[in-house]
Amino acid sequence: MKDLKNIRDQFPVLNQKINGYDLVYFDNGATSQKPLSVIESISNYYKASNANIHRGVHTLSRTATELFEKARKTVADHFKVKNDQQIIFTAGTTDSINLVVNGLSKNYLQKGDEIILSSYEHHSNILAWQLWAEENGGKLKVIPLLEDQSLDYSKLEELINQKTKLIAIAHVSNTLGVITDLEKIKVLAKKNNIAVLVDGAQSAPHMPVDLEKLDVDFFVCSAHKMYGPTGIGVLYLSEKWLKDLQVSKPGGGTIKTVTFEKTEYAENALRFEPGTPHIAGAIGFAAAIDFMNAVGMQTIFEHEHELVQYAQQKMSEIPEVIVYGKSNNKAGVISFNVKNNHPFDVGTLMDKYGIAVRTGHHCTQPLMQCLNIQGTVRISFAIYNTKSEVDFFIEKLKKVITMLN
Amino acid sequence: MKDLKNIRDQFPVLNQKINGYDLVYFDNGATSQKPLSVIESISNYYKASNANIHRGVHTLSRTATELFEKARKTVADHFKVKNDQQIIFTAGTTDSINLVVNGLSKNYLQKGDEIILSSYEHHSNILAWQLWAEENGGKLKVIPLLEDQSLDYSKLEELINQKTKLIAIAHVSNTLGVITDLEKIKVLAKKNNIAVLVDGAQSAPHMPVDLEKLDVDFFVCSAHKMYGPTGIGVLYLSEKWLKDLQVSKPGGGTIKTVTFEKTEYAENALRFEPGTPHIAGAIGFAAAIDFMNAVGMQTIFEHEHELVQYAQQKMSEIPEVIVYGKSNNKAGVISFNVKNNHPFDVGTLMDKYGIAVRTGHHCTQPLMQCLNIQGTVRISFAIYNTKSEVDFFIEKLKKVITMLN
Amino acid sequence: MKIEETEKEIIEEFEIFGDDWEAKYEHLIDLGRSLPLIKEEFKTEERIIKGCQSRVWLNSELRDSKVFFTADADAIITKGMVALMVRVLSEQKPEDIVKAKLEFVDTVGLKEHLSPTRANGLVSMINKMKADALAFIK
Amino acid sequence: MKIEETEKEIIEEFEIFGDDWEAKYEHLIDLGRSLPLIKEEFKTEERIIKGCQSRVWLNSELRDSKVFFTADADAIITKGMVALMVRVLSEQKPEDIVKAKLEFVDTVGLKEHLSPTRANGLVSMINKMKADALAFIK
Ligand SMILES: Cc1ncc(COP(=O)(O)O)c(C=O)c1O
Ligand SMILES: Cc1ncc(COP(=O)(O)O)c(C=O)c1O
Repeated sequence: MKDLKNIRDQFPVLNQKINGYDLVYFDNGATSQKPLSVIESISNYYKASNANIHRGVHTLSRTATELFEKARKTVADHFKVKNDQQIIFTAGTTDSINLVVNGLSKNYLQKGDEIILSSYEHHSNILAWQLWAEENGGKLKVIPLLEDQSLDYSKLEELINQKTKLIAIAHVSNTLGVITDLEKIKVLAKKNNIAVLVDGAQSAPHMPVDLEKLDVDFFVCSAHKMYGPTGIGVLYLSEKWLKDLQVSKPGGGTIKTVTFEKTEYAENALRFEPGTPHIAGAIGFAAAIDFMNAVGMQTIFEHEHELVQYAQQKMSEIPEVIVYGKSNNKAGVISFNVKNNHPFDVGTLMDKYGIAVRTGHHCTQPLMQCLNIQGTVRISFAIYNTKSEVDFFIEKLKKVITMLN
Repeated sequence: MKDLKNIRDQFPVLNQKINGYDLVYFDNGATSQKPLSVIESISNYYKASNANIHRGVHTLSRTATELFEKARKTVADHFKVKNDQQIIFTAGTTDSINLVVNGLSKNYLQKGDEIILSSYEHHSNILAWQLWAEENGGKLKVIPLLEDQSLDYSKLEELINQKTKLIAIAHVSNTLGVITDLEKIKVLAKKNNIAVLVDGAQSAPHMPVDLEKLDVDFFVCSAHKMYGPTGIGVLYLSEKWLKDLQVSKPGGGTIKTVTFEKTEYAENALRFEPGTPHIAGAIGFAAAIDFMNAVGMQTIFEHEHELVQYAQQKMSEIPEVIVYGKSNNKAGVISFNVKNNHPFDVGTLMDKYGIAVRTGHHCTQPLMQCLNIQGTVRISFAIYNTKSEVDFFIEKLKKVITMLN
Repeated sequence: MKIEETEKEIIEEFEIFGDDWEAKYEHLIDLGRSLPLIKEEFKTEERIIKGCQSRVWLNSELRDSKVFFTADADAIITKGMVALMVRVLSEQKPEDIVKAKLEFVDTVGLKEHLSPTRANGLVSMINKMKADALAFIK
Repeated sequence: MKIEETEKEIIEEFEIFGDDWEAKYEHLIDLGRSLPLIKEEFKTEERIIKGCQSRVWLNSELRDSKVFFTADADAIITKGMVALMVRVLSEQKPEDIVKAKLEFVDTVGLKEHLSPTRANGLVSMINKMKADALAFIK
């Protein structure tokens, strides 16, 4: 990665000391840092073209609308989606999933229906389904883990029956980094006419995602994990669901006509975007996508993969370290524990060396229950991370282990 | 307003030409412009302290969490709310209302129950109630208008019966500018044990709002109309509802413990803020509130009120102009039409003179039906607008009328 | 007259106003006023093309292998634009209508009205004109 | 020993480490190890104080008008902090516990552990200690 210096220079936040040490930001799975181009696209919007969009006859409003709709197009192009109306802007992954659950529960999901999840789902891809199930007599089923903490796809077929209506699954596990084999899932889903929702919160930032090829019903992700701003995310709907998904969150802008008696909803993306959208967020998100594409998604994937391989190799030389997610098919995330030590202690001391790691259950408590642990320490990479950061991390990890034992 | 020059200088967007004319931004009801302090608070956050909040053990995460929670405190203090947990950050007014409707429909609202709205509600305060009513056999009732387009409060008592569960009402009409007499509403609501939701989207930006004194069940507003960023808003819950409102939108962060079988939700604000919040938005919103308080809400109200009085006086001298919302009790909004002319034509030509006005139904189609018109031209003020802008507007309005007739 | 010829005529007509947008808009408004009215019986819900703000009605008929458009709009500026479109596209062969690029709009400086984010229903109207023409071919 | 006296003692104990945070944390970890264990029977669900990440158990008893705290935590750094709190507050009069400002935490440079955004349950533990003490007064 010859341009890494150039890339790092685009991230002002990286250039700081924590407790006297250079910041090593290894918490990208939680949220990524933002390049200047993203930060400035937001400032520039507010400084030059801010206005409310749609319906406006004045120039600023027209400019803002064009920028917003161009952002939608940028997202659509990035994910290889032909009809940009299939891209709905939401507040983030969690918001997107709730929109799907609430929409589906209006007519698609019936009492007694079943939903299949994986053992490593994020709470955001469990809770809304669970709430639906509790209130409507539905049922959740779970694809179990193998020894290497990848999914036991051989068990999937048994989980499916007449009542299975949907499989909701993470593209990449945020805790383990393991990449889900969506092809295996899709074959069974197609055969049994089951809808598929892919939680791409951890795939979209780390690898190329082609939604035309992926060909699932729903795909969701968050801009803030993709070098973009907070408060904005995507809900991709297949052509079918763009027509069939029911409006569950109405508001100004989602309509054609309203009377106190009856409302006729708009067509296309609009009816799923109630109220004033996060205009600056969409614009910043488009800038983030431009940044990622300038680097190249494949480059990002390979760079992070290399860091993962490198770090895992080094970690395997430390006897006290247990790595979770042994599968080799991983995106830029490593979860581990130090034997007989609490992840909180490891994280607290790493922070003292300026290394930002995440500790705890990573919003995957059911996975923690499967693994029978309280939590893990997680490091997760982005394009701006370097091998020398990994070296520093390994050196300090050893030091921390000595301190704690 | 001696400091107006100083205030205007804080808004870079105002310093531009549209079609060769100085921009006159009179579309503040749709969204306000942002001062530099807000824009910079967002940039600075991304440049120095960006991280995901809550649960993080590393320094950046702690800083970000503190900034986010300080923003909550800033909002709480601004609205005189003692317990800052009563302030929930949402994506905006529309999002807040949906959260209330969905939460209430889980246990508070029953089949056959009735909700009372006003004739001038914004679609965002109609549609979610309507959807609930349609799906659950509920009923909406509407407080009618008087001749002067204020509400006919004398009719309210007749609308109330045993089944009335909630009154959802705009604090200020976004189309007419008319200020609702909440005291009249509250007296009847208290007497009949009816919950009250106040849509403050158009009051919070324009006048002092003391939620302790206001003492209603729910209050909602959007930052983007209050000199703040897009994508963030507030749901205020009374102490009672902070405990009683059901979670309808779960996700990462809203929980205490999760298993695949059962979830225990967190206490306080957290359980209503699923997923990664709009951290930069909350921080920018706090900066916007600091800006408003530095000017003073009463000063803002008086300044805008003066502009309204001044503009209405001048408009009353133009025979072709019809102003809606004749009541004197108005915040910074004027809706009007030019006799025999379509608002779209007026707006299009005003834009040619660099004057940004809004035209159309303003997301209040039912009100348009009451008034039996297609739409209006709306001008709405903020603290940075000036009398000389009003003069220019009046001059060009006359010109436009000549052109069109 | 061919489509391009009418376009040229319109361009010349607007050229005399130079940069004077007020004069240009006054002319556009005059054109709106002079638009031959659509028959009242055609101003039905089905014939309406909904923009968010101004409504446009369009009727298309095929006579002697040519398409005859009549139209109306409730906003006068929109109506002026509609008048221009009708003038250019009416009484033309369906094939030519489908192919028409309508670049004169840009040349005379009214492009903003054809922005897809425009709330006036004009883009939808042009799409409808072309769709109707196409339907007559098939 | 009075609360302030113990606080002073701890401050002196940490002073020798100066700016050497590593040494300071090693000491804190040692303190954690030396915390007299809470009886296993007290490590119940009710006695747990949930931080998001590390769990703290606390037991409070009144004997001879003094409050006796025993406690435990699953993370060792948290446990070190817990040990400090127990050392300062245990065997003190309820009134004094309620009043204690615990400023030594700041002085020795461990303030960050008492940030309300901290995921370690310490703030909740201190609140619980004071609440228990208050309950004994009433
Ligand atoms: C009275 C009123 N309610 C609700 C809304 C919706 O606010 P938002 O679009 O920010 O969700 C608006 C803004 O247009 C409004 O003026
Ligand atoms: C796999 C996965 N799903 C969902 C989420 C939730 O995303 P957000 O917090 O942006 O809504 C996350 C992020 O933490 C995640 O990693």
